[in-house]
Amino acid sequence: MRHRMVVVEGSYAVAHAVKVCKPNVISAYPITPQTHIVEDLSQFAADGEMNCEYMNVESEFSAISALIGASAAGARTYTSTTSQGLALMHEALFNASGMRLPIVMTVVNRALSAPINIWNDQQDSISQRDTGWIQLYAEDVQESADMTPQLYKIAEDEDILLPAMACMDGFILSHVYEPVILLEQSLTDEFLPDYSPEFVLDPKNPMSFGAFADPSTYTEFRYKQEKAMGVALKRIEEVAIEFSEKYGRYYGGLLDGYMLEDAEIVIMAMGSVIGTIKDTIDMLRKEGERVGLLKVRSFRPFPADEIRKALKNAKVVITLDKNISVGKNEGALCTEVKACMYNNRDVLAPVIGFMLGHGGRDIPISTIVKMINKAKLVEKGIFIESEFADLREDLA
Amino acid sequence: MKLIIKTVVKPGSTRANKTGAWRSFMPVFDHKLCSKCGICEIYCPEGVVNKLENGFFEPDYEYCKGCGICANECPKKGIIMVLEGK
Amino acid sequence: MKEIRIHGRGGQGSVTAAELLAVAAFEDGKFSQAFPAFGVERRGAPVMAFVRLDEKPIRLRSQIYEPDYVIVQDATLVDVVDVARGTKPDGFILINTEKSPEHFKMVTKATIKTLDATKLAMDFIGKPIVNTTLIGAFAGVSGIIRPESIKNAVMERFPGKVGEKNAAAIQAAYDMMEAQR
Amino acid sequence: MSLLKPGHRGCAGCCDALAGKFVLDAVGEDCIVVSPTGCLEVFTTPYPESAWGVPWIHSLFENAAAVASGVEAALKAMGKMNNTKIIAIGGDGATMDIGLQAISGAFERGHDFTYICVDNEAYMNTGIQRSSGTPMYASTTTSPAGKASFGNPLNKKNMPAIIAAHGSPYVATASVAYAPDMIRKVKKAAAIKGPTYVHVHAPCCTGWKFEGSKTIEVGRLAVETALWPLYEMEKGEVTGVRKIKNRKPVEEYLKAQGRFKHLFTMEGGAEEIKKIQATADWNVKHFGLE
Repeated sequence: MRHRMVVVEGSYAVAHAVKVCKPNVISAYPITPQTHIVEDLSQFAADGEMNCEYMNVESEFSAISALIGASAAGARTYTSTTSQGLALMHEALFNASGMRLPIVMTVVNRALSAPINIWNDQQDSISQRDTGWIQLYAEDVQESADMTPQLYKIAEDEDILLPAMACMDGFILSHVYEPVILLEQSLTDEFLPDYSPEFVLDPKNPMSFGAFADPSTYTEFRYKQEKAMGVALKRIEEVAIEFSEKYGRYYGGLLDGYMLEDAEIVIMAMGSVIGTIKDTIDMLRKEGERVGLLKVRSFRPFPADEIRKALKNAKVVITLDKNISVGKNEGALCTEVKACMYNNRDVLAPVIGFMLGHGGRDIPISTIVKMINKAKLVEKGIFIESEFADLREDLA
Repeated sequence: MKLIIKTVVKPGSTRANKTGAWRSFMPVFDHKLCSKCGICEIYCPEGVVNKLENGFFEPDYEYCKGCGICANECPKKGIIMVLEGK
Repeated sequence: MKEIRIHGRGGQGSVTAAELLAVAAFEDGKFSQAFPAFGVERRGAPVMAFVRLDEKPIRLRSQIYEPDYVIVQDATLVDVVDVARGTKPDGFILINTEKSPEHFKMVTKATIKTLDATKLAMDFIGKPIVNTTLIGAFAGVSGIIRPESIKNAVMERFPGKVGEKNAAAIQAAYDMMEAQR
Repeated sequence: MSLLKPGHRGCAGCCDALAGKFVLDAVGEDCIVVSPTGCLEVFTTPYPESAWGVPWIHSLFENAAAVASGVEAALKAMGKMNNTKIIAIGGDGATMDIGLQAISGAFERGHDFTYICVDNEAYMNTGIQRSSGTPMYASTTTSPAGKASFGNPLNKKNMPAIIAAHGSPYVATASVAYAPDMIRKVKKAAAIKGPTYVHVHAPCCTGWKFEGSKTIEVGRLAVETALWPLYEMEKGEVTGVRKIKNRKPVEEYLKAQGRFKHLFTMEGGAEEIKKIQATADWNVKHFGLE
């Protein structure tokens, strides 16, 4: 494996993965820290390495809108954005999903303004939770790149047809140089079938897209979207396995466990912090602590059943959120993990939510150890509902 | 059964909706006055004033909403609007 | 795992130096990770970049607080940035300066090493761009990366004459610092 | 038979339906139509029905030009462009207000498509609110005439000039009341390579408050009074105008519509009408209409 690796920037690895998926139309607007992806893609296009239309549009809103048109015309489409750009797309995200257009987008996760802050957290994609997009979160550069063909395969499945976001942490993954295997064109050609939708904008078969639905028909659109998410739930797992058989790499499907079997304290998290948590667990395991990790790879669809199964033996669950629902004093993962446990008796472990890493605040091992120690207080009957794990007391 | 809802709809399928029921006045075409200029056909917002084989025009009353543009625009005043049911 | 912190000014190529170290170390058989201290600094402002090297794949994603090694691209930074901060006692701080190590009074147990990389760069490359020369020197002081790997990484990044000149500077810097090891 | 099929839910006497029909008459079957949100979109496509006999897509209110540019890019990328015409048809609000940025971007990028603004001079779909297409002194639900107001205090935005400033190869104004002229212009616009624009004046019986049978008559008056000049621009230069014989005073146009009624009943209305007449006079001079 090592001999096939090269040290490249995360953004380059993703751009390269996009290239081998052969999108017909790419439309994007530059925004830090996503810029390198679109710069690399522009360069590929300029060098004649991609047979695609690369559109320099005047805003993220037009970027996604152009792809709605292109996807309806039957094209495989790609864009990437972050933060404010994703927020600007918000309205069109619902539209792309409602029209069942399998657009794939890399979201380079970054905080939202105000105050303006260009660094990583996951508030941007979490805030698009209900738009009907599939959302997977990557833990490293390789996974960020590998998600691209996986998501095309899932999104374009004729029983799914939903747009999808590959979420990678801004800077931490987009700007890191590390050894990766650049996706091989030949393997990708074998792995990813052509996109050939049943209906496209075609004068020879002139269908109408985006009709107006009144109360007598609207509900079923939502119902079928939800059903498609259910299909995606299975497909994400299957495609991850198909990918591992073809490329030899696996990061979990919906979830992935690390030292989970006998873990009493289970940490749940998404994105690049997974690696740091693994190192923390290795360290604590040496000290005899029974700590494990449950990585959430798929946030939409949300794998509630699988989470309950995975947490069966947990005594305490810790969730890490690089986001907050202001007014709930919780991050989204915390809320959803708690919610999926309520109506059954499979898991009785308390869930402690920690919010951290906002606006790029670093998450060192010491912060994770601090959270684990707090979780242990549950045994003594001290229970924390949810809190910021890395507040600066001098500013708070 | 396919889970995917048909988000697309078939061309021209509004024809299922017979808008003739909207009409309170109906245009009556007097062929004796007609010069076959075709203005009634051009300016029908429903696109349902049709040219007959003999070159005269008649609206499709299944869809005609009775807006009266044809009557207003007819240069020969050969179309009159008559209250429905009369 | 070995951790390196590079101090420079915006525009001096600190991130490139980190990237090249990561590429070279990987060629040497190590796993590597290089990343900038993400900021909005513009040309001239003090900046940092980080490198991790290990025998096994690197999963840790936090910033580097206790580096084994520090590289300082510009001695004037010493007055404005605590370049020694957190450096491990058995590590070193490599500073680009014509001055000797004794000149630098820092609160650190780490060894201070100096090298006039600017002069070397001027001699070999013809420009005061010191990042490649300094990573050659770093290889010489640390002994953890082969100079050939550094040169290969640089020549791949800057093909042709430019790469060759840089490689010559790297070798010279390596030799000078290896002699002091 | 028209490619815009009957059974749609447009008002009796609808100008938008006429405009849509004329556009399809002009471009024929080999086209793809993009509609932003608006009357035309809503009344032609109540799920699961569509009045469109050609491929058609609606996405959102403000993005039709971007969607159309994406359709064009996709056809190009997939080698399917052939001779297919990409047509966006938007109302005045979708064009001149909320969709302006996307239009600017698409025209700047130079996509091969035609944008048609069907201008009925207010947000009719939502209940006759003022847009930047609303002419001065028209009473709308958000610029109502009242004791202290003659209605909309602002002049209509000069959208054709904005498009022309983008270097568009062809910009024209048209009116649903002049069908052959409009069809000719749309046909010409669609045939010219690059982003082209036709701005169509479309009297709305509901919003302007006149009988549905008068749609064409009112549209004609706008042209005959020189309040809606018909002209063509190529690469920014006016290359053709429709001359007016026996120009009518603007009162004739204003009187035909309820939205200007207050100008004839309120004290000082006559003075304000002079300002509207001045606009018409300026048009005559500027475009050489006589």
